[in-house]
Amino acid sequence: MALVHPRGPRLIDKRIATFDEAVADVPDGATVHFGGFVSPWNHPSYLVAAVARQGASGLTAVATAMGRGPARSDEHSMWYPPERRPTDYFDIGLLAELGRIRKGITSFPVAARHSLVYPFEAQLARGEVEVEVTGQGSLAERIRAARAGIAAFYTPVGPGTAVAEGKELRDFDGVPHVLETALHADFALIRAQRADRHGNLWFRGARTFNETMAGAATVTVAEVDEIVELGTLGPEEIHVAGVYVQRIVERPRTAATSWEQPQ
Amino acid sequence: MALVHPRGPRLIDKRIATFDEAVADVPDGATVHFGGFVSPWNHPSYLVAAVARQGASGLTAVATAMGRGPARSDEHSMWYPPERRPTDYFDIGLLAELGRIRKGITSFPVAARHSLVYPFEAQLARGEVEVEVTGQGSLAERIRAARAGIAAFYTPVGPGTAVAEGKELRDFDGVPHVLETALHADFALIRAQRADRHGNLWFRGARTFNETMAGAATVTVAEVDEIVELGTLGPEEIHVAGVYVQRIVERPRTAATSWEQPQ
Amino acid sequence: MTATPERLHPTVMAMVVARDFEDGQVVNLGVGLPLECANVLPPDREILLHSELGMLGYGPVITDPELIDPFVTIVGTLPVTAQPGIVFMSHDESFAMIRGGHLDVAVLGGLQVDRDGNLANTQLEGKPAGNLGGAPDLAYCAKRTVVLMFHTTTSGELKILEACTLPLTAPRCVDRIVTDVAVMDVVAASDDRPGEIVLREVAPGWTPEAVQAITGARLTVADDVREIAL
Amino acid sequence: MTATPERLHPTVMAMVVARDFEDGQVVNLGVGLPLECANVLPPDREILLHSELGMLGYGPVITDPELIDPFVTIVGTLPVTAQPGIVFMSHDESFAMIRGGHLDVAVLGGLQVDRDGNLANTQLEGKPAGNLGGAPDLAYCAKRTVVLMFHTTTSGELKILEACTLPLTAPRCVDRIVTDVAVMDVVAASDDRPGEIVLREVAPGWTPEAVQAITGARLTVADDVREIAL
Repeated sequence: MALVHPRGPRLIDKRIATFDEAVADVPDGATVHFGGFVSPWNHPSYLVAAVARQGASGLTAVATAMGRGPARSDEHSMWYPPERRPTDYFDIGLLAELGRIRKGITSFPVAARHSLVYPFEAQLARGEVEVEVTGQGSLAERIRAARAGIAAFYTPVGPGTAVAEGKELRDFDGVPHVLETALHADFALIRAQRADRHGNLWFRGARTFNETMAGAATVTVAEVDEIVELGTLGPEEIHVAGVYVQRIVERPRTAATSWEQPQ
Repeated sequence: MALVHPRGPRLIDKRIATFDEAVADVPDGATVHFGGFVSPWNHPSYLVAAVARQGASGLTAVATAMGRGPARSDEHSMWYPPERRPTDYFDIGLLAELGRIRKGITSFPVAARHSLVYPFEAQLARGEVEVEVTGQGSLAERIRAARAGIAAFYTPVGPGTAVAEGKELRDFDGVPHVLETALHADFALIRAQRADRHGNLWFRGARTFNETMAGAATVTVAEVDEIVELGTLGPEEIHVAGVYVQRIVERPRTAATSWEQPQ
Repeated sequence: MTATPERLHPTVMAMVVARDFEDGQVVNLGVGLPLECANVLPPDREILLHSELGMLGYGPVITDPELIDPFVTIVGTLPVTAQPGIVFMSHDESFAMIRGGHLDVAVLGGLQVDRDGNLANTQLEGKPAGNLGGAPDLAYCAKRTVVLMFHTTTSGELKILEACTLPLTAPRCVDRIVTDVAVMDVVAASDDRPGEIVLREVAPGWTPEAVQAITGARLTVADDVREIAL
Repeated sequence: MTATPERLHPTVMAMVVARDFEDGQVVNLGVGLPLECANVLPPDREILLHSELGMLGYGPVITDPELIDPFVTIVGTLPVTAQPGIVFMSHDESFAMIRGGHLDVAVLGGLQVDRDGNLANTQLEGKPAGNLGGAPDLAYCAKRTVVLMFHTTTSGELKILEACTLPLTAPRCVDRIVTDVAVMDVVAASDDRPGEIVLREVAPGWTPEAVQAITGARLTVADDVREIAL
């Protein structure tokens, strides 16, 4: 004896046909987690480009770095000869350059050299944007806390430095700790290598913030190299369970050459 | 040009020949994390038996459940005909029965039925042992915090119930939270299916506390079904990095039939 | 004097709960009665069943020893089916999932529930301590908490009360109570009125009055109260 | 007046640091100079190199495009070798590993270090904000923190000071300073005496006095101070 659903079963299918659809509802003023670590191979380039086309502005961007922008995007793969550098790397410097970012919460707000100035940094110097600089460990843990339902935690990293200013300090075993709070977002835009229709994800290489941010937002969208049949990803090898992912979009077989091409 | 080490290189090799050696230095009064979830397939049976033979007492045992003890150990695999039930399942009820446990920190301190009484429970009723009953989520997070260098965290689970008594409460977004602290151990005794000489671990099935406890103790010892060549476990499929594991021991090919057999 | 009407069979009780799962929902089933839901779900529906051990996407309990995979078990070491897309994880991740609000429904057993939605289900009488297990996290953090239990104890004691007398598992967490005689919703207290338990459905042959007679909390009978149907 | 003695080549500086790694240690190398250590380690030694991105067990930087795996890169998207036993993980797990005290050594670059072992290495002059990156966690939580840097800036400004003037990355965290002219240990302050910097080794041709002359903190010269040797 088993229940038969009157409407017939509706299978779980998180595939979205286009990147434009996948981010259509990102509102102005949203807080957005951007995954990856400044590499064409782990950054959600097509989602970033789609947000740029969509036009949402006043964003609070949570990311490792605030990006170099289109003019310098191929610096990330300088070790490849020019003809092998990806043409479809769009980092969040694009959104900064377009003036869509109001605030950055990040570990790398500026270029690492005196001689370089990236878009967000230029705006910051002019006082047009806000920044909250957070060490990467605390940033990672704050995002993980959002996924994990932890409101706040005490870390030993921060006391005695500027990041602890204005925050609560407390000693545990004689060591000062600082209270850091969960960092939830409206959207998390991440990149993975494989997904199935349940939204289960598998990654190649270091998983950076792509794994950390999954589930730390109301809506998590994964840009993936390949969507595979359900059951192809083994139960022991899935890195992110599908419950943390609301939408998946497959990257095009032919690389884009401009962020303005609808995808 | 490269440095040549005067002594010649010493490879990382965490393999220990016997379970008895692997737990020889567990002192009286130690706090010990015991992994698994009351199953012959995920409990570190041989490590439990070795601790029993070694004789350490006054232990604080951190575990999901406090065990049934040798008399009832095959209840866990009742769905198999008797001839297929493992003969080498030794749960921590053995240590309780031998009077080695002074305190339990656990989610399941007692038998689930009125009609059953397990060793730890009997001692508890007689006032011979202490217990700290913690919901499993907070217990898991407290252990994870120990591995992750987080001193304490605020969880929404607990306020309004006995577990929050005497603990600090604080509202976040109008919701009461309770402060829970990291739970570190001297030893973590866990079970995995595969390991390599670096101590990298791979698990079959739900990873329970076995993954959570790895690295949450000064010394983590993993009992494994099989030790494989370095490089056999792929970089994306390793569940626990070897840095969290100090010792690995392979289970015998022939199952023990008594905890008293040296292994 | 009329004969006492029959109570629902546990399988039917589980079906009453499972009836309301929506396709694609993530559901955790407690041990005992709640787990019965796993066995009555149609095989072609995708409801993702979550186990605290660190597993998401299991199916019915397996009884044939030849079909058992001993690595696919839930609380109580019960062997279950691995459905396509099943994922394994650690205990800490499993509870991050619960506490982070990623579960749609938790179905739990109950010893007592009261009109504020407080739940007591861990402390057996006469035991020196309670088995909290994962119940506090599940009851408090799932988007919806359903208690599936017999309406009264085997000795006839009341379990649905004005206020729980046993130690609480979690406060103000229960949304629905399904028993062998009724389906009830707990409406949370607000600033201007106390919590209440609304009687939605009664088992065949049962009247609201008969249900009230074995209930320790005053029930509000819904205007559209009806007979339980699957 | 004698000619200024030569300073060590960056490769040799890295070798001075790598010389002291023990077999099996877990080491994180910062960008720039510290990363050079990856290239001077003998291939038959097992030192596990950790990257904040979520990687443990990488080897030398790869420059031949034909040998590059673009999924095996470190900070700066630099391609590196995957050694046997390499493990990938998430950023949160990577920092759990750092903060939890599971790293033996962090080798970091420095803008300023002072006699209390305070480190400043994130705020470039003229920039509107600093790049903290993973440095605060690494500097504070590794069991041993080594700063590998040039002894003075390119314009000759002092970097080893009585007290840092730039914003701190982490307080009281530096154990050893290796520069192009010297090897120094920071001895932490205790209740009855302030922190001090002990000069252990000097580059060939350098005297303790010559090192002191380009150092902004008073150096304690070790009784057994000697010439740097590999």
